[in-house]
Order: sequence, then structure tokens, then C-alpha cells
Amino acid sequence: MGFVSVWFILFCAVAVLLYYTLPKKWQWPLLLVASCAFYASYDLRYFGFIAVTTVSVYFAACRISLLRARQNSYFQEHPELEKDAKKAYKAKTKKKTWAWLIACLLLNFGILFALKYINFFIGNINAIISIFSESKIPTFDKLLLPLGISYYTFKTAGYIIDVYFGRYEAEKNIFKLALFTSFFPTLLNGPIDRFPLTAPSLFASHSWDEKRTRFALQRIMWGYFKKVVIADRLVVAVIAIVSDPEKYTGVMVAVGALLYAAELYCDFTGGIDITIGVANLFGVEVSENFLRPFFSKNIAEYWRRWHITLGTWFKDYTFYPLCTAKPVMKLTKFCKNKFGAGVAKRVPIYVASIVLWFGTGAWHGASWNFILWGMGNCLVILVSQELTPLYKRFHAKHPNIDGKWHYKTMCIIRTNAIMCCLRLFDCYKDVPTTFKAFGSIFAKPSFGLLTGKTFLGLGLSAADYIIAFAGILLIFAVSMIQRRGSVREMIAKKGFAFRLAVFALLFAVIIVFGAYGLGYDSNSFIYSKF
Amino acid sequence: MKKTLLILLLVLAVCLMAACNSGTGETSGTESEAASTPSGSEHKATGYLFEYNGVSFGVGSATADIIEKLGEQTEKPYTSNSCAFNGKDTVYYFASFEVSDNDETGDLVIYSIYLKDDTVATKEGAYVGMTPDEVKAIYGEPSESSDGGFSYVKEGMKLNFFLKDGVVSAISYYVNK
Amino acid sequence: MRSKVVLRAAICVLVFAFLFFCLQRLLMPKYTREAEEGRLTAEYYGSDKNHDVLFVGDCEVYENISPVTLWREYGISSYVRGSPQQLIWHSYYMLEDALRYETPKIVVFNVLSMKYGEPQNEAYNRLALDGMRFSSTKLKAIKASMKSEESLISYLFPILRFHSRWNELNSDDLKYMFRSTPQLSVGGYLMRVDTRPLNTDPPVGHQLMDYSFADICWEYLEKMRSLCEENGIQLVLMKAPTVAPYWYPEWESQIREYAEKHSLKYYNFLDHVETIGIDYTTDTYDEGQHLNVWGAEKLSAFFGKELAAIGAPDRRAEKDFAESWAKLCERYDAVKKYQLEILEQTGTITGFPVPE
Amino acid sequence: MDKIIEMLLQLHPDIDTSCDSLVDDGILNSIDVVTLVTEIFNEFDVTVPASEIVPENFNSASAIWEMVSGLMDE
Repeated sequence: MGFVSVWFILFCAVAVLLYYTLPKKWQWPLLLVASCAFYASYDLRYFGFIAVTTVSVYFAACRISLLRARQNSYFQEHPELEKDAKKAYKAKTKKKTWAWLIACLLLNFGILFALKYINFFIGNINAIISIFSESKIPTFDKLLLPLGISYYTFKTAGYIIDVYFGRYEAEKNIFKLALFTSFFPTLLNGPIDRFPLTAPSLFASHSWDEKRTRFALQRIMWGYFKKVVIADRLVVAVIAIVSDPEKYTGVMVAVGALLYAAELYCDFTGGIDITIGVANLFGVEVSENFLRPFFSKNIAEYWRRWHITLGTWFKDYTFYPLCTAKPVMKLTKFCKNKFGAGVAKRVPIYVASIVLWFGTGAWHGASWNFILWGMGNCLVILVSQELTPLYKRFHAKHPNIDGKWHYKTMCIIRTNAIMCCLRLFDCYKDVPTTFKAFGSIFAKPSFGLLTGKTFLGLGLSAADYIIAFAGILLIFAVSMIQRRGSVREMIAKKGFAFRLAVFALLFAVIIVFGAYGLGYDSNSFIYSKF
Repeated sequence: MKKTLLILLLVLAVCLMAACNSGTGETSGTESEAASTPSGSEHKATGYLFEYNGVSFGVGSATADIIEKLGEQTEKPYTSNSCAFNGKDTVYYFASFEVSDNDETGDLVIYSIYLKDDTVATKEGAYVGMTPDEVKAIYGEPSESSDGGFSYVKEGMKLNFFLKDGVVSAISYYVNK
Repeated sequence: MRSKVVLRAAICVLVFAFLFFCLQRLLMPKYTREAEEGRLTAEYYGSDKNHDVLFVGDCEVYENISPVTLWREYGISSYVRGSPQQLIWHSYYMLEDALRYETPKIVVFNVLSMKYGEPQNEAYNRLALDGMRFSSTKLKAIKASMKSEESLISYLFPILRFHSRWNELNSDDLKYMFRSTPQLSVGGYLMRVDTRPLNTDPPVGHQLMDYSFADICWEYLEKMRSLCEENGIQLVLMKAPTVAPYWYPEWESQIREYAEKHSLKYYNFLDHVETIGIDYTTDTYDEGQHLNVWGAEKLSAFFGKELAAIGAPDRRAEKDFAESWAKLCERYDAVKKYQLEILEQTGTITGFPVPE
Repeated sequence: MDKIIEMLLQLHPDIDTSCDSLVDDGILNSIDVVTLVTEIFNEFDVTVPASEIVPENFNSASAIWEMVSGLMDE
């Protein structure tokens, strides 16, 4: 049952009711039961996969903590041990904990690879084989993709790596870990939480807090507004443009990219608002995934504001470990001697960035589109990293240009333009079509297409476009206000009547102008097939 | 704060514009909100075609294009409309066959051609009065068969051969829903 | 402090519920400008539930049977619970719903809908079921009629289906937001006074591959028969004398065989067109598909004799029946006069115009 | 300690070396952190394990030096 269904709303209402009536010690177990019920409503067969992941991570984490505890107690019993004996023992423990970590990661990422990427992998192998022989490896057709597998696999992988680094001890209660893995609002489109950030509020008992609930409900409604009124309306036009590249070429590709940017933003941030809102209903804090990404002035900043938890995950668990890994260090040293300091400085960053962006691209989907999308991002960031001296000289010449609003707007527009181009990879079915479509913007702009008839032919009426445009304006206005503080606080200060009017109006807009029900398919969150 | 209030006012203005754009105007008929199939796209017949009077047409052809060319109609066309809505379903009578169309897809499109006697034949040469084996010799194994007859499914339409006392008593090209 | 919070929450819920209800009233189709038949189902609840004969079926009953003629000729108190392209399971649940209010002596079912084995389209489901008052019967009816893409919740809260009508709203939507729409039918009968003659001989249906009715149709016919038996009602089957859609002889034999097996009365008026005196050049408004008021009165006069013979009582002597039917007869004549005036002025009639 | 400050200045000439929230305020981004780690490796021949790369260790010059010295005498 997707977010946009009455059953989900009823499900949450019942869960909240029970949550605050049950005795405090049954609160988090109730959430676990709710999460299992939610998961079962999709497909019972998925249970096996999430259970295997949870148990394997729990067991490996406990073993690692146990080994470290044994090491510490051994050191306490033998204080007289001198330095290198201690070092030897530490190395032994490290090797064992490393073995457990690798086993667990291989298992979980193996499942993810088998279910999500195997066909893509075989397809490429076949492509290579077909060069010199006709034989083909058969692909698997009946592959199950459990709900939110990419999310919970990455969440648990982050957890066990942290335990291995010794940042905190493993959770002893397997049910608590199960709840952390399968907390139902985060199953559909993340965020990819960190155990120490979510665990305190997830397992703690909460008493009814009127303000928190009110704010949570407001946020949920705002999420539904973005998702149902705007995203699900625009998706009809985006699909129409994207599925017919021959007919909608030239400037229509750019229009499609802009519509897709608005639709993707409303869909994803709407979904996250609902997730965070529902979590807050239970008093659970879930990390933010977006911080007004379209206001960022450069790509690096964009990736610190869009899908934050995925970015930080890859930074902490791919980028840093890779940079500090021994082989890379050796390579840096080798380059330092051979090619001098300049190259040596860049080697770890390039290697780690490429791996990071390859991973992010592949995470989004098992096709070359996404991998090239990732590489595109990587290229832009590395290039802008290289150009920093140029930027510094430019800023030196114009000292306080940063402050000027026209410069800032230019940066924002430039960043969004680049991201829109990169997002074309998401839209078109394969890489050649994407490049052809992108090329056609400049080669054959065909501005003639920019007529009312074309737009009406996309399956949306004039009224639809006006509603979507008005909605986007409203979101823009709210984002402007948000820069100075929480909008909900401001509304709360204005008293009950005003607040009731605002949210009653929002409720009416969602019910009337929502693109849901027969004729609209609104349950396919873009990010829910991950 | 002033600037954002300005934007909020703009949003309200746009909303009003949307509402009155097509709101209070009197609109009859429940045409669906999303634009219907772009008009003017010519309808192409699919599957087995039927030829008469030098005109080749079939299930899916637009009535307007072919109905005059088929020559003289033996009777006035009979139109029956669906219960509540103004959907139309018309039958045109010719000497040895009948053509029916409806406006489900917005324009008048043929959905059935019914051959009554052996003075006409299908393009492939089958006609009323043949035995099932003779038909199968032309078209091969049917996709569906029952005691009332057998049919060949092709690209969204069916070519039906009806049987009475072991002989083909009627042939019809019918849309395959 | 606690009570203040609870009060505020209560106000919130109230305002949201009231807003939801108003929006639903506004956006629900009023069926005044097109598909007026959508008002039929709800009008039953406004009638005085004192009927001895109940008709269920599609336009072959609500446009061909005139209860006022049955009353004037034979004192039979009857009502027509029809809806456009009413499928047999709609008919069954209409009957079950009516039995919550009254128990007639005779129920007449028009057998044409036996030819539809699955829900035809969502529009006819809405026209038949939205008007029904909420009850366990309505729930069963919705579940039995829903097509795959429809959802039960959009029937319980129709705004979830009709919210996209916001840019098709017209002045009637506001006028009848809280006021009920003008009474359309007289005893469930929709009148048309105009004539469009059938000059050619009636169209003959093309040959079919399979003439057998769908199993679900037999199942619901059986359910209807046992429901009548349990309530001591006499089930009568009928087929209206209309030329389209074509009533195949093979279908006729199956119905006759079923009627004989369960000793039910079955009248196929297509066989009695001469005795009834129906003339397709004067008694139909769309070349023989539906009778106009003159045809309906002839058919009702003929059928009334049969119904009286098999047990429909003559209620003209009873005071309360006479009073309620006097009002209906007056309304019947007013509508007839109103439509005749329109016919005179404009020469054509569209839909089912009725005075306010 | 001054070695560390020198490295920081090399990265950002206008850096305020006494500030103690370099990472939290976004002055040092992930690429700067990695450059620092490679510099430390070249300079002190000490590999900073990934487990140590946390904001607390890189928020100020003194914090960086504490970490490095801690690693060295291990």
C-alpha cells in the first residue's frame, strides 16, 4: 500500500492510537509489528530477504563487539604486556573483526547484486561475448526486488561498518535492530538513517505531545500536496515527452527536463516529508534528506542538499575509507616519487571520487544510464575542483561579488542547468537516445513545437498546467520563507484561527486538485522501486 | 517578508485564473479532462481487410472515408444509442453485407463487417457456403473454435466464420476487445 | 490546558469533516444536464413505499412501463427501480435494497440484461449505485459490480472519484449543492412524448458464436428467485417490445425453459405487439428502441390486465393509496403537458425535461 | 603543530587557524579532509584510519595534531 492510499492513512492512524494507549514499554515493539504488517502488505516473500539481512548484520556486529571486548579484557588482565605484543594481539583481533565485516557485507551486497544487478551484469557479459560467439547466458526473468532493499541494505551496512570502526557497540536486542532496519515510513523512499542518530528516539518511549503531532500532521499534509497535486500531475506530461523522443525534440527536451526537475523534486521531497511527518507522529527523529537543493550555487553544494543521507553514506563509507586505504596510500607514495606532489595530491581524490560516483549511479538503477549519470556528476565536481585556482583569481579581481544577488542567481541557474542536463539520463530509455535528445536541443531546437497544441497533446489540460505552475510558485514562496526559519513556527505564532484556515485550505486543495484515483496512477513514487 | 507576501498573492491570483478559466463557463457533455485522442489522426484498419467496389477497408477504418464509395445502400442506416450517454452505434445495409460503426473513440470508426451470402468473398477467397476444411485450407488452424464456429485473431480484430449445419453460414470481421 | 487542546482538536476535525462534506456535495455530478437517469436510484427513497408490484431492469422498464397507467386502469400500486444499462446483479441488489423498506406481492424483472456477463463500464456502475443509500446491501452491490480499476473507497466517498470535475462545474452544481434536484420520474417512469417512427423492418441481429448466458447471470437470476421465494413474492419475467438490441430466439428459448422449470410467468411482449396495438411508427421516440408515452400506456394497459389476473390487488378504494396516487397522476399529467408544450415550440425533445 | 597549520594555510590561505569548527562550518569539505590526510601521511608517515575521520578530529588545528600524535605513538 503506497503512501497515497486511504489504507496507509488508516494504518498510521491506528498505529498512532495504539502507540499512545499501550503501556510505554510496548511502544517500540508495536512499531516493529506495524513495520512487519506494512511489509507483509506488499509481498510475504520479501520477508525472507529483510530477515536474512537483519540476522546476518546482528550476528556479525555482535561477534565484532565480542572480539573487541575480549581484547580489552585481555589487556586489563595482562597490564604488563609491552607494546609490540599488544600490537600483535590487536592485529589478530583486527583481522578477525575484518573477516566478520567482509563476510557480512559480501552476503548483503551479494543479495542486492543478485536481485537488482544480475540481469544487467549478464546483459553486458552477453554483449561482450556476442562479439566473437553467438552463445548467450540466459537472464533470470522472475527476480523479486524486495521493497526498499537498497535502503535497508545500505542502512545496515553503515551500521556494521560503524561497529567495526568501534564508533559504538553493537545493539544486543535483535528486535531493536530489526525495527531500525524495517521502520515502515523509511522503507518506501529512505532516508538512509544512521543508527546513533535514529536509535535514541526510535527505542525511547514517548508521551503524547500536542505540538509535535500538530507539526507532524502539517508536514505530512505538505508532503501530500507536493506529491499528489504537482508531481503526479506533471508526471503525465514528462512521460509523454520522454517516451517519444522523435516527436518531442529540440526545445521540448529542455521543457521535459524542466518539468522532470519540478516533478522529481515534488515527488521525492513530498515522499520524504510524509516519511518524516509519520515518524514524528511517533516521536521518532529521522534525518532530513533535502535542504532547498535548487538554491545551491555549485554542484558540490547541490549534493550536500539533495538526498543528503545517500551522499553522506557514500562519503563516510566509500570516500574516506578508500582514501585512507593502504593500497591507495602506497599508490600515492609511488606517484609522489614518480610524478611529483601535484599528481600525488590528486590520486586518492580521483580514485575515491570515481568509485563513489560509480556507486551512487549504480545505486539509482541497474543500467548504463545511471552509471553515466554518476560519472557525469563526478566529472563536473572534479573539473570544478581543478578550476578552484581560476575561481580564486576571479574572486580576487572582484572582491565582494559573492554578496551580489545577480552573481548568486547566476550560480544557482548554472547549477540547476547542469543538473537538469545530467538528469536527462534518468528519463530516456538508453544512453544513445539521451545524447541524441540532448544534442537536438542545440542542433534542431524546432521552437515551432512550443505551441499550446503540443502542450495540450501531452495529456494535460490548460487548467492542469495552471494548477501545477501555481503549486510550484507556492513551493518557491515557502522555500523563500523557510530560509529565515520554520514556516510552521510562523504559522503557529499567528494563532489557531489562521492556522486552521491555512491547513483547511491546503486540505481542500489536495482533495480537489489532487491527481489521484481513476486515470491517475499516483502510487508509483519515483524512488519507491529501489 | 514583503517579498514573499507578494509571491503568495501572485499564487492566489493564478489559482483564481485557473478556476475561472474553465469553471463557471457552461460546459455540456462529460468530455474527459485529459485531451481525447488528437483529432484528425486518420484511423487505419488493422488485421484482415475486406475489399468491395474497389475499396479495401476493415475494422478500424473511419466510416467517413469509405461509406460512400461502397455503392448503393439497400436500406436506410439504423442508429441505436447507448442508454444514458450519447454514444452512437449505426448499421449500414448493403446488398450482401452489413457494416457497423460506433463513436467510442471520438470519431465514427468501423468495428464490424458482416457478410450474409456467397455473392461476396473475403480478400483471401473465403465465402459463405464453404465447408470448414476449405476455409482452413486458406487460413490454416483457427486461433479459437467453438460449436458455433471458429475465428482467426489478428492485430486487434477477429475474422469469424459462423457454422450452421456444418457449413459456413456467415462471416464477420469484428473488433477484438 | 488539556481541555483547551482537546477542544481545538475537536474544532479541527469538525472543520475538516464539514469542508470534506461540502466539497463532496459541490463536486458530485447533479445529473441535470446530461445522463439525467443518474437521479433515478435516489428518487425511490422519496416515494411512499406502498407498492404491490416492483419492476427492476434497465431502460426497457423505466421507459416502457407507466405505473400511473397501471394505477388508473387497474388500481395497481407499482414502482420502477430502473437505472441505465442495469446489469442483473444491480437489479438483484436494487431488489434487496427495496425489501428493506417494503415487501411487494409481485416483482417483475426484464431479462435483457442477461446478455451482459461482466461490468460494461464504470459510468453505469456509478449511475446505478451512487444514488443508493448506504447499507450492507450497497456494500455488496459495489463489490459485485466494481471493475478492476475501481476502488471501494471511491464509492463510499464519491469525491475521491469526482474531484477532477472541478473544472467542469456549472451553475446547477451550485444550485443543487444542498437542494435536491427536481423530481425526474413518476413512479420511476421516464416519459418522452415525441415520436421518431421506425419505417424500415426491424434490424436482425448478426449470428453469434455462443448464445449461452454467462454463469454469473444464471447465478444472480437464481439468487433473485430464491430471494422472492423467501419473502413470499411472485417473480415475473418480462421482455419489453423493443427492436434493438436484438433479442435472439436462442436466448428466448433458454429463458422460456428456465421459466417453465421454476413455474414462473414470462411475458415476451415482442410476441404480442399486435394484440397490445403497438405501432412502431407512432409509439416510439427513437425508431423502436424505446416506446414513447403513448406506447408505454398501451403496454402498461395490456400488462396491467395480466398482473391483476395473477394477484396484483386493486387499491383504488383504499384512501391512503388513492391520495398518494392522486399526487402522482397530477405530476404525470403536468410532465406530459410540459413536454408537449416544448415539442410544439421547438419540435424536438432532448433528455427528459420536467417542470420544476 | 605548526606543520598542521602550514598545511591548512596551503589549502585555504585565508583560513582562521584558531577557529574550532572548520568542518561543521563547511570551511573544510570532504576533499580538503582527504588532502590533509595524504599530507599527514607524506609528512608523518602515519595513516589516518577511516574510523578517525570524524568532524571532532578535524574541527580545529589542535584537534588534528592531537589525533596525529595519538596515532604516532601507537
